[in-house]
Amino acid sequence: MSRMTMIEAIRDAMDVMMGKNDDVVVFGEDVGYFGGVFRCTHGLQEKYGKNRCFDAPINESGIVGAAIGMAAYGLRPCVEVQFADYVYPAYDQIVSEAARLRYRSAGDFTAPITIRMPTGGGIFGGQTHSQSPEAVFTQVSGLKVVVPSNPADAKGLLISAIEDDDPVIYLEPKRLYNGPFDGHHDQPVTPWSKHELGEVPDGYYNVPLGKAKVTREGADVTIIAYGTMVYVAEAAVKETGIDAEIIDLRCLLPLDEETIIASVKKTGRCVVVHEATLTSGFGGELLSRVQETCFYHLEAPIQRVTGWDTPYPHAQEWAYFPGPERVSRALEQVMEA
Amino acid sequence: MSRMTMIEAIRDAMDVMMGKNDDVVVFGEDVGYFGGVFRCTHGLQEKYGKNRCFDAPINESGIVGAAIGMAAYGLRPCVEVQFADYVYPAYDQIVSEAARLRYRSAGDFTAPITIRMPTGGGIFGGQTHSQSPEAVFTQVSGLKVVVPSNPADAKGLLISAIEDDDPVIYLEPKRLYNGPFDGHHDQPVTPWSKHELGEVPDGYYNVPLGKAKVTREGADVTIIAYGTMVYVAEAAVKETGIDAEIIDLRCLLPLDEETIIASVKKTGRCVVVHEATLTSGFGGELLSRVQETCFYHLEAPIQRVTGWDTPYPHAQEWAYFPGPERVSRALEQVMEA
Amino acid sequence: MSEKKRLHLHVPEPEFRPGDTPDFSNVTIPKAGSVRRPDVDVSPEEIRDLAYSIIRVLNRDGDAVGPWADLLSDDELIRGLRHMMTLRAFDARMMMAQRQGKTSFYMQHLGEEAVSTAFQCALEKGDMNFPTYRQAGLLLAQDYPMVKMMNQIYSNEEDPLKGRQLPIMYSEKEYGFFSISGNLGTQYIQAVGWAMASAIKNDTKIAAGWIGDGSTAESDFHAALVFASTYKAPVILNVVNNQWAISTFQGIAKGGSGTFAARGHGFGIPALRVDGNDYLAVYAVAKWAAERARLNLGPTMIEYVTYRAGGHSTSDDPAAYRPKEESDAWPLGDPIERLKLHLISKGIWSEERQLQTEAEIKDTVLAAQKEAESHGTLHSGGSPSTRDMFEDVYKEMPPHLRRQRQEAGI
Amino acid sequence: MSEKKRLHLHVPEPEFRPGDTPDFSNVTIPKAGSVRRPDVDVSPEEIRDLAYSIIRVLNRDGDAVGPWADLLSDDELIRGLRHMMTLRAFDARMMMAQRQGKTSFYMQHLGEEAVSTAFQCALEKGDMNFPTYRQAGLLLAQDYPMVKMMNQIYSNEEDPLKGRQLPIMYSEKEYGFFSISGNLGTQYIQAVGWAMASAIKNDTKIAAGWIGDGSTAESDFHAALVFASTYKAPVILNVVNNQWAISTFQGIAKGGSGTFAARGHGFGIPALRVDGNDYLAVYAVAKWAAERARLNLGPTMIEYVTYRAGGHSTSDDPAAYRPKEESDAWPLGDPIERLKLHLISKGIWSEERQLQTEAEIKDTVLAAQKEAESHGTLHSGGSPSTRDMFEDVYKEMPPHLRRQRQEAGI
Ligand SMILES: Cc1ncc(C[n+]2csc(CCOP(=O)(O)OP(=O)(O)O)c2C)c(N)n1
Ligand SMILES: Cc1ncc(C[n+]2csc(CCOP(=O)(O)OP(=O)(O)O)c2C)c(N)n1
Ligand SMILES: [Mg+2]
Ligand SMILES: [Mg+2]
Repeated sequence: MSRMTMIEAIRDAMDVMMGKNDDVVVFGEDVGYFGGVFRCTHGLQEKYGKNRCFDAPINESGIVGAAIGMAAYGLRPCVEVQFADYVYPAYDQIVSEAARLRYRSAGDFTAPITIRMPTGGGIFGGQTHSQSPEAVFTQVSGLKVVVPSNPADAKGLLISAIEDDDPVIYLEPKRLYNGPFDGHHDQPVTPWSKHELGEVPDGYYNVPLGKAKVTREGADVTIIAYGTMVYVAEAAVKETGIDAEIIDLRCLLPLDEETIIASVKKTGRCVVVHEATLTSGFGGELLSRVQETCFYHLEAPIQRVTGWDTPYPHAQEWAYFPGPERVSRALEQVMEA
Repeated sequence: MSRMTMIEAIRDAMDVMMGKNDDVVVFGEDVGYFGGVFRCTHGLQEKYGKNRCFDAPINESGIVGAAIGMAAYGLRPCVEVQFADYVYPAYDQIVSEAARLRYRSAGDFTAPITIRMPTGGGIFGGQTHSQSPEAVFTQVSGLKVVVPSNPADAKGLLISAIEDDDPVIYLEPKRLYNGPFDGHHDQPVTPWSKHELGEVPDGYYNVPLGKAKVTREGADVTIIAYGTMVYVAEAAVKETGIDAEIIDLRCLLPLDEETIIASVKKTGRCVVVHEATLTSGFGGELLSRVQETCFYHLEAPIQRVTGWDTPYPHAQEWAYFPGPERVSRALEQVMEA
Repeated sequence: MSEKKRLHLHVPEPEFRPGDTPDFSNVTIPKAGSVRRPDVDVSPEEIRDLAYSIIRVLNRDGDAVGPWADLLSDDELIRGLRHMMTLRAFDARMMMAQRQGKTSFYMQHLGEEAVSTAFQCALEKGDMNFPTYRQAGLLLAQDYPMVKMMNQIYSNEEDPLKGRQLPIMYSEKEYGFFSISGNLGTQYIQAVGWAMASAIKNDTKIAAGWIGDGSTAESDFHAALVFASTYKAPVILNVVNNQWAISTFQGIAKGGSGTFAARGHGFGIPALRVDGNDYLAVYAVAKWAAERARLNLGPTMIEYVTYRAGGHSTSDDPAAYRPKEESDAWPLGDPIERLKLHLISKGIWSEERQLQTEAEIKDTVLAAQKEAESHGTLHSGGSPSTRDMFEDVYKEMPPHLRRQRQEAGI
Repeated sequence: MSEKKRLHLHVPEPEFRPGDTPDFSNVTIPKAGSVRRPDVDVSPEEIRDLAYSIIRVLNRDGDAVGPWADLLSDDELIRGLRHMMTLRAFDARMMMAQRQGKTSFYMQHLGEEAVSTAFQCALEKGDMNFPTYRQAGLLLAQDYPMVKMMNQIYSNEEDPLKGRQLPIMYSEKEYGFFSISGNLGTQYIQAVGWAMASAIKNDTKIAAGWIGDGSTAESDFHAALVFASTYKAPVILNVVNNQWAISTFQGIAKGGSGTFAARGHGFGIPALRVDGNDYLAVYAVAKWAAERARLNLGPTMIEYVTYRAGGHSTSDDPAAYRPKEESDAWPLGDPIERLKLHLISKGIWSEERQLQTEAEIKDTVLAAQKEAESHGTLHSGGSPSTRDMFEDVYKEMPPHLRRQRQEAGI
């Protein structure tokens, strides 16, 4: 066990996998000599050489497209897109190529690639450094979509992603890189070094894709969350005193419906929380699945607490971010209903 | 009034707008001399000249990017993407640029562009000529998303789209180009020339964006559909004899919640139908809105009938396509529940 | 400041439209044998002119001349002719099958048969092509079983791609043939990535990317050239300039650059332009580029100047946008006729053998077709299982797909 | 077939890394005045060499020499110096403001001041720039109110962009300054589209696209060149090669092509390479390109050779990836120093006036800052309304946003 930030845990996962398997290569903008703008790949080039970890030209489609070609050859590329906000130029390669290669070739070729990218707001990054585009990936059959919320999971999930034989979108909530952030932006954040979830097992281990984690057991209402929102939900629960069960999804696709259904059937109430915009956000899918499977157990309408349907503004960041107050209000409403 | 196919109605809308406003320009792959692979722009170059209607290089990002620049200058480009399946290379320009330009510049610049594209399956087009990617647009704040289901609407909605001061994604269900298709692929389709909805007003008129149409009034269950699925829903209603109300959305974003809510509050039951894949499809948003607003009126779980979560297969097209049988089954289940 | 001039938009137009009489006499075609053959380690700057010329080997009399000639044995040449004839016969049958409703769609190679068949002979086992939909010759030149191709075209019960893909979107790893996408341009950068992987692993295999004239306009073309240029990937970047992209003439993609090969110059990538209807020239140039790649000298761009004599696909009728006579007027002739003439002038072939071989190939194609049809065609006979629709989305089927399959009752 | 060689991956590296002593003595810098000035209607093929050279006007002694000299009056030159000094002073204050927490982020122009300030002087009212985040000189060279820029940087109550945008992502239609995106490369093709629109409307206005060396790798760069080349759009395609893209040296984007300007060659677009730290040279070349565009002669590509002397942004410390001494060792000198020397050698300027002007500019900047701060800074004082967060998503607010605004209680 070592104490690690989420950045270190992510780096450690790549380090472990590069050490274990020569076919793992890492590249992306600024990831080589410098080690990434968030330093997630720091030291990997020095350790594994320029053949295995290198700087890429600023062309996200090229980064993913080249990774697909490498994967077709037999490698396992783990590439970085500098911010999730910059993944759109690669969207065609991801949707039309990586996600469908196994299907359209009947398994003749596959694309075991991992695409890492920092996601979410809370750092005054404005609309081009704050987005949460997970739903444009969860709509794509053939992809897996992962969002870790702490260093231990981050490492185990990234190892699973790199080992996975299908393409994985790995979204890193950048507001959690250095410590769990609960939305109280005016209060200091506990660094991971002082937080129990900063305790990361050494060496190889994995956290399976498709398994959610109940981070708090509760009887009255189920909160479905992932990434930063897990801590926002915790804060809201503490502040309202409502006995909520919190589910940290960890993996959005495939989804751990079993855990969700068991919880909602128990509590009879549900609040879905994410930072992305409301309309056609992943919350719509979560709400739908719960409604479809737990309808007769529901005692109140399921609520969604999400970012507003606007681009992510710079100065109004905290009016945009769905913080504990909004989650608390939803919890109270759901309990009253 | 004239009898028109949907192709002719779409062409007529562009013709009317090009005639009315010199700033309307039309371009895209093969749209110039030849008039488009579906012939939607046939004759426009001859009538308005190469300056106003021309062939573009095969670069969807370039087509949309150039259109944005033209719109910033003051034109109203109406561009064609040859198939919705090929829109992904333009996704960045649409999401990061067109949709946000007004917001980020506080109205200093705007992007009044219309992006037309044929969508949906049913023509044995395989995975690259069959997709329904509407949900990757409905998630984008700043866009409007339109799906017409008949010639008269198609013309009026396209005129509204071109006149709209915001970017509009205009999805043309290609299976409806020549006649209403109800999913009974083994039966002949009535051509628009023999169908009352093929009756199209001459000259200028518009159908406002954001207003749904109740195409069949009913008391027992609300079917929310758009595009091809409107006719599939009609067939299912006829075959089951269930007294369903059918809503043709016409515009997905902004959504006509009022019409939806009024209907579901009346019927107490709801089935959402679309051809796109289930997970994170637009149906999830529709289901969620209904659940959020009509929870206490619901007598049964809302059901979704959609394409499966796989790429659109070629030979198994009719096993993939959500036809009247599947809609009927859902209607019966919802009525029984 | 010069006086203000009104601007106007320039929209390039092809020289001939329906109703015009095509006349290509103003197109300069260099004489066969006239373009030099540089060493493979030449610096790109020294051969800039080769991107504006056309490398040709076969002259009008059917003789192979100049520095790019004499690389193939008599046997290889006869095999080449057979490959092209097979491709043409295969196309003819499948065009007809499509018209008969046995499949939904087909795309033929008429007039472009030399490009893919000759190119493949310059590769070695283990190398990988990233083809578009118009390079089936890469398979046929390896004597790939035609019946398997037809099974795919018919989406029948033996379709190796299980009915999922559009006809002709083959995938054959064993034959160095990457799964065809249908999305234009995407595979070009993938070819570069594959080649980079080979270099990363200190392997000896090389890759070849394929793209059409129209599709060079796609943005992934740029991605490919940037990556290939930066990492000196062992890849051959093929541009098949068949003059048309559906109804759009090559000028819309090419713009003001004299040729497509010239695109390589902005990247320091050596670029050659070759007569795509000259089997010997295609082979020679491909071989040159392959050698460069194998010697770790980096990428080469090749533009094949050819002509799409047929429609774009079975959905297209070119009479709507170009003169019917244009394909006959095309100055580079027919690749099969030209190679046949060469073999005859070499004294190793005759009109009789040609006819005999044609008949023989026709029989083989017919036999394959018969066999394929015994496994079904798109709308009748054996077809892939609908269960297969849910397979291979992921390596292991996740619960939601299992549930959907159940719901589908299959 | 040559014997099988093991392949290996080529990953370009900058010459110097932290710890190395930078030495640019091997970089060939053409003598000022040595590059010819062709007529604007020259054919691109005739000036290929200009993409591999560097057009320079100011020599070491501060004299303006050669065919690109003598386009600016004394007054214009002095104005140019003031523009550059203003930009540098503005940057210095805003860098400090960011360190003081008055804003979240800032990006400076240190060492690159000549590029945008001189370029703007070659444009006319009505022309449109599509800038990146490092061309604020386009505004300052028009004496744009600094306080308005600062209001945007501070996201205060007077921010013209209502707090929505990252600092420095200005938008000023009236000043021919298109809304900055933050997504690299996207605006390059938009510039071409704008220019096409001007041509479609038979207008006289031209557009200018801007992109960094690193961002030329983006795919939209290709889209821009394809469209510009095909439709001969009246656009100037600017590439600011400041040697670095965050921590990545220009070699990763440039690959095997000798220069970025050379990218134009694949498209038949005339390409010039210019000393970006030479105010006179930048102006002269921009003027040449603008004239081409206005005469409907089509696009021109210009590569500005300069050096990013500061960090990429306030989030970046270049000491981690390049020697600290590198910026001093950079052979093209400082643009302000060079123009100052020229003015002095012309006898129209002096060290005293320089100091005096510096002080005066500093006062103006401080006064503007004071005024801006009276309207608030990011975390204190006046700030844009949260209601504004819901405006301008659409022209008219749709019902769902109205409801959300209500829910937000604002
Ligand atoms: C991304 C994308 N855009 C558009 C299309 C539609 N389309 C299919 S083939 C084609 C023309 C391609 O022409 P070219 O590259 O010259 O190849 P050729 O057909 O001549 O071999 C077009 C526009 C597509 N398949 N993919
Ligand atoms: C599409 C996209 N990818 C990545 C980034 C992150 N990013 C911001 S600036 C930058 C480097 C750009 O370098 P260059 O083009 O040389 O411009 P310079 O900063 O030197 O002026 C990168 C990678 C981005 N903003 N957009
Ligand atoms: Mg072509
Ligand atoms: Mg730079």
